[in-house]
Amino acid sequence: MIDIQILNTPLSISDCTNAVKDPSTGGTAVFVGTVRNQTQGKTVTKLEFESFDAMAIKEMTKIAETITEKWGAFHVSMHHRKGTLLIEEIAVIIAVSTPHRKAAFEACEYAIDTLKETVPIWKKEFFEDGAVWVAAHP
Amino acid sequence: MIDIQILNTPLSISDCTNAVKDPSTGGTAVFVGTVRNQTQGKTVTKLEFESFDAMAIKEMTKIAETITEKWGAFHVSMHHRKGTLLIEEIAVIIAVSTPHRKAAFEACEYAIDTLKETVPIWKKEFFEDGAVWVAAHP
Amino acid sequence: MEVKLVSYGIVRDILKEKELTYAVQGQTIGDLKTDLMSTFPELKRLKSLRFAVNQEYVDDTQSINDTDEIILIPPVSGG
Amino acid sequence: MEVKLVSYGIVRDILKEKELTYAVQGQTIGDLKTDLMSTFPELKRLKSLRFAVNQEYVDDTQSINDTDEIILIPPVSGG
Repeated sequence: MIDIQILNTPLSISDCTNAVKDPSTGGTAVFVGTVRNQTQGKTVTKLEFESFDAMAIKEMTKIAETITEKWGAFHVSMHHRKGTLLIEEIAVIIAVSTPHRKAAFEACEYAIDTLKETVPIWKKEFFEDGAVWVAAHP
Repeated sequence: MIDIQILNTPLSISDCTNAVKDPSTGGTAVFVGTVRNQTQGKTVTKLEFESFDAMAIKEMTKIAETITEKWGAFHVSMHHRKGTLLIEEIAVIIAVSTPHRKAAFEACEYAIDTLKETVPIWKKEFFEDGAVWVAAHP
Repeated sequence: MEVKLVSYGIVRDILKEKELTYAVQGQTIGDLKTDLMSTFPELKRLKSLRFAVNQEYVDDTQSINDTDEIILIPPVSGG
Repeated sequence: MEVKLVSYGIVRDILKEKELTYAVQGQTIGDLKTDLMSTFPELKRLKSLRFAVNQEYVDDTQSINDTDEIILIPPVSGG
């Protein structure tokens, strides 16, 4: 089962782990990304995620399908937040259940690495004295 | 912070992820191990974990300390269930928060791999027609 | 030909508008990119600028149709 | 010398008792292991048999004191 969501309300880890429950799984790996309080020494006050929802869902679905084929995952759940987030709020959760636990870790790491390269979601970090679109410039 | 627990009540994923929350983490990796419905084609009806608690806590603490030193983890939470478990119940949860996400995956995988080798906890699987201590014989 | 552009993130800030009808000289995404960089020089400073049509990334050799809605995608930073 | 043995899992099943006072001939954990294998031949079938004293694994060369409580540890299978 593939469960992909982009939400403007707080994310729930148990929603993702419940979505990948399987009586024959050997293990579930989960990645949780939260808002950091600083970037290169500057204090972050909040951040905003902007998403091109339709394409973001499509790209996340591709990642989930790759995981299913390449690592034989039973289930993949990927939830990404959008809108305004405060420090320590969850930005993304990825949960993967697989027949063998090693595959769960590999697949989960592949998913977050690829999400950060291909999924059209943009993060704007706000500081005391301004804001920047993350990773926009070299 | 190191949070090690052996519990005879259902484990909570959010207890573990909350324990490793950190405003400066770059990522949290979580492993969730659940009771499988079969072993080599035989239907499992339930299982029992027996634990030598004092030493199990000590060995899990060693794993957590290694993670803290080797991968610079901020926080490690390891909860292991004991007693009787039914299919799909959670046997173990390991959550690790680190400055960089790659380290979180490596550290979490190291933790579960090592736990399965060194921590004095024993699993007895029950089938329709008997029970076996898992991995006892070659 | 005139195409409809939709932009996100820092590109929207640079173009000042989320949606824009834009006259492009050439026939390909590569041509559009060259034109845009010249109209909006700030785009040259970005680490990357990708394009999508029908919710799929397209490369520079892709032909443009005047019915296309072309999405401008600056470096993504989700997760 | 007599030592106190505490066993878990399948070893407890084989020894029939969780705690046992046992007369050992030699001076080391290795000697104890040899004696136990001879008293309880089923132990030879195990994938491994480790020992712990004071909640730490000890190896075969470790000396035994008669005040030791020695834990018998069959192959672990947590997780």
